Amino acid sequence: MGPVIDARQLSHEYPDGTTAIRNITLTIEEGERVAVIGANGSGKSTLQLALGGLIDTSTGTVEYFEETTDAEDVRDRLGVLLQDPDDYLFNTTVREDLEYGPAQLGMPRQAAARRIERLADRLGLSGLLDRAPFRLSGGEKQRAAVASVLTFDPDVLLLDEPLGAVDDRYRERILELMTAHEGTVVLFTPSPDLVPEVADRVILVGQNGSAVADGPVREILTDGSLLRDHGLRPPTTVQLFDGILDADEVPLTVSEARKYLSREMR
Amino acid sequence: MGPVIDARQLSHEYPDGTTAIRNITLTIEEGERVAVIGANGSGKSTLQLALGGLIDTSTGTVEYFEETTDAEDVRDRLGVLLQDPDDYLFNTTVREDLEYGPAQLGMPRQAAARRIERLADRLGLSGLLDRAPFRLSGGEKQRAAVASVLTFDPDVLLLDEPLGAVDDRYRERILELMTAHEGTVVLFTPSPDLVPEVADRVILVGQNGSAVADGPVREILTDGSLLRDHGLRPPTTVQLFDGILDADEVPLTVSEARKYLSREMR
Amino acid sequence: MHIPDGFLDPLIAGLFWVASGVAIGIAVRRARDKLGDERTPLLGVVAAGIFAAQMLNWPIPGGTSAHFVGGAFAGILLGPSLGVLAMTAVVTIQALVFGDGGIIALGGNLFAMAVVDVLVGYAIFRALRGVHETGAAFVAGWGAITVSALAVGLGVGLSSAFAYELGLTVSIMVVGHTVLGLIEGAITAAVYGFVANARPDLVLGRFDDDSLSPEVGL
Amino acid sequence: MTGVVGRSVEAITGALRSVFAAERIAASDGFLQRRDPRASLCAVAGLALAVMITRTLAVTLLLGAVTVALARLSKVPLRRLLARSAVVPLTSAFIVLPQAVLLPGDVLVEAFGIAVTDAGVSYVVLFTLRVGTGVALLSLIVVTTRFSSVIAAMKALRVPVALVWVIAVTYRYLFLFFDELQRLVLARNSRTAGRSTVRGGWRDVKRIAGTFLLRTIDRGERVGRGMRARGGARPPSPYDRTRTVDGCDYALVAFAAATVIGSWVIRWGL
Repeated sequence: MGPVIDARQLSHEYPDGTTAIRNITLTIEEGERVAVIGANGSGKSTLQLALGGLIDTSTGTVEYFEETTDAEDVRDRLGVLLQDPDDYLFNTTVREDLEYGPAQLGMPRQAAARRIERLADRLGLSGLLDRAPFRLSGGEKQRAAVASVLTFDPDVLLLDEPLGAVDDRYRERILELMTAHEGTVVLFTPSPDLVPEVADRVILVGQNGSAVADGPVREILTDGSLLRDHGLRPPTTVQLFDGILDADEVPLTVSEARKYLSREMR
Repeated sequence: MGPVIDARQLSHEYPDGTTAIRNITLTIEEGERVAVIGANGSGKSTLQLALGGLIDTSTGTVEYFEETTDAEDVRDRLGVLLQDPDDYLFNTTVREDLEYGPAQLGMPRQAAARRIERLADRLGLSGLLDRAPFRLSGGEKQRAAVASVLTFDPDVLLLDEPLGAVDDRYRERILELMTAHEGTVVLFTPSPDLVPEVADRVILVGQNGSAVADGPVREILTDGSLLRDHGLRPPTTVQLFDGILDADEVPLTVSEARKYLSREMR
Repeated sequence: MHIPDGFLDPLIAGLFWVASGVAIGIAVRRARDKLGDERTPLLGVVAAGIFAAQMLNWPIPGGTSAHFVGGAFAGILLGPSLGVLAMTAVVTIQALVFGDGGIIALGGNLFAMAVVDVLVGYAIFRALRGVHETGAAFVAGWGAITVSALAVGLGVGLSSAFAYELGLTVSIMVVGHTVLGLIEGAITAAVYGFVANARPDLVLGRFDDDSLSPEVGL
Repeated sequence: MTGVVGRSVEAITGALRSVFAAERIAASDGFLQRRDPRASLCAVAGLALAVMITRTLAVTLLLGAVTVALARLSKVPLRRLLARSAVVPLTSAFIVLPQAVLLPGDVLVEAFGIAVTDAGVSYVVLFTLRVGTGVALLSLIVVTTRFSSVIAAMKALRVPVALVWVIAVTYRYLFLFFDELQRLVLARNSRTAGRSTVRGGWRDVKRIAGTFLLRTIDRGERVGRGMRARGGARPPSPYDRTRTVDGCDYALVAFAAATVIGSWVIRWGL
């Protein structure tokens, strides 16, 4: 159970010369559930691209699976989902988009077909497979994009806001897929509300592009002033109970809060 | 105080044959604060375009201010903000974008300059006026787009998700501008959390594109099963207190809920 | 493909300016008739799309890459007058923002890439689309780039600043682009095929003759 | 990374870098930056015309020196100017190099039956310098003048409004589209290991280009609505922006006019 991603001193500048990420060093162990949170424009997305090996950072290296620093060698083990689902759907049908990764990464055809069928079924895409992707609604596109990354069964998922436009029913399904995923999950999101449902560990990227905090979910999400200093609002339940309950008792999710309330209120 | 918008039997089909909105009839009175909520893909955005006179609907008419059915006659009285700020900022500098509406709609130069200065100041854009819009961050773009609609001082605001990428500080400012607006405000949003802070009345657009409910905020937002049936989640505070408190006691906003909790918990 | 300053004589450069000025002037007037003052700016959005698409690397055998020029495609998608305007914006920005070509030579570059490439591409496509649509797009992309290379070859060859003889410059430009143009033709056909397949309503002259279908929203 | 197709990302990043670097110079306080953009456009075009006219090495060198002086006054790092304007003249030199042998003249060196002539060498040198100066002048405009000012200058110089608008909107959306295209390619790169054939790569770019162009057309429709919502259905009527042209502006334009005339007189006489 070694590190699957070992990033050292990553820094990156945008083409206009401003710094996107600044000297970030972090290690993600196999099987971990990590959430990277940060306000809009904090460099969170650049960090995702860097960890996914999709940009050459100005400085620093990322080692994957303790074996290589070249993401190309391990593309089939990294599932990177950028924020805009439209970017993942460029083929003529949804089916081709779902097949694209497996075909490119050399997955046997039969295995790919089975996986695609199962995922399409889970994500309510079965009836849409022969449609042109640009005809889908926002939520459908989002589900198709999530599926297009899961089809080749990567070990590590690096997902930017996979729930954006998804409606409630499929929200639960995608959360389940993330929870059931046997490898490592790294979620990038600007909204801390989702985090406790998925992650155990939180990395907070500040607005100057450095990693300002890294620790257990409760420790970071109950620290309202830390979050506000970096342009984020605490989860709604924390906003509610902050100062009313102790930090170690504050419920982090709606269901925890409900449990607490129904116990206390009667 | 007559109706500012009187829409009768609006239906619209996209060229590919899908129905976006279906037989929607609604009246918005002067000075009302209305939220139109609906899941992604519900036709909420099409309804906004139809009410704003930006598409020719397949059937139905919209009468404005009891005087005309041609939105072009009353452009200077309608402030329509679409969802993506990049669609609003098409000039070479932010200043030109803010001037665009007033100039096109014949507002005197001096009056426009004063309004622009005030709005830019409120929304933290003063230092950005000579910048190229594509160099702004997501939050800055959103604020500039909001400003570009307010500069010509329309009577009716039709705003689609004006708070998207805006950070906390300016979130409050924009909410204030909406509350302080002397005319009518119609907010289109997929997230009911924001609604109680702005609106008194809620119109719920269902996934088949028809208006399935129209009533006071509390009545609709506390009806969890109605919302879920149409792909929406109730506001977080409603999720928390639903079944624990009576519908008429459930707090709708975080600050209400905090008040309630701090009273009850000690 | 951009001619830098120094290759053309002032007289030739001036003639290119006059020719492209006239063509662009006509295009402006016709675009106004077609779109009205208010919708013309939107053409810029499509022009920006074509410009950005030029950044894509198309792989060619041997491990190198080729780029899309897009003049013929602009003519096919938008028609002659809007196509000329779109490519005028592209070539002007390439010169004044990216420093491609030259200031005095801008007239020549506009003439080759925003006028000849667009108009010839459009004319070939119109003439041949009855035979085979994608084939017509291919010939249009190939023929248009070759003819605009001919224009460049003529201009440079007639200039005393450039010491080679007219015959040599013209034959080198034309022969070279007859070969290179095959790639432009293939790209034009590929992109046309994709767009026409996905949005048949968009493409010029498929439904109503000669004018943009209302769905383009321009 | 990820083959030829994947490297499109680097092409875009490179283009953006050079634009933003130019923008930083344009934001600094220098001689050309302070000029009215009409004046600097006309003056630099005049200097380029003077270069075009001349066939004399001394005049070319003089104009080159003027270009360097303008660059110094405008705080343009010479190294950057050279880097931006070196490739084209070198390529041009390569193209005209055979003229060193082809042009008749006094033989300077002879080897293997090929004679390099003095007329040939001086032609190659002069041609390269003229192209180099021309390119440097264009670069000077690019790095000292914001494009929004160029647009304003075009309006003031009575370029048809419709055309200026198209150019302005193209410029505005270009950068948005660079981002979108880059993300499309990155999303593709994340699902491919770079083993694709020319044919597979071609298929990918075709689909990326096609999808991308469809997206840009959608964007056009949306921008159209954004305009219409704020009175865009009426003819464009922007507020005027008056600029003052100062003495330096006139002096610069007069100087450029003088170089054109001087260059003309030296070549053809009065």
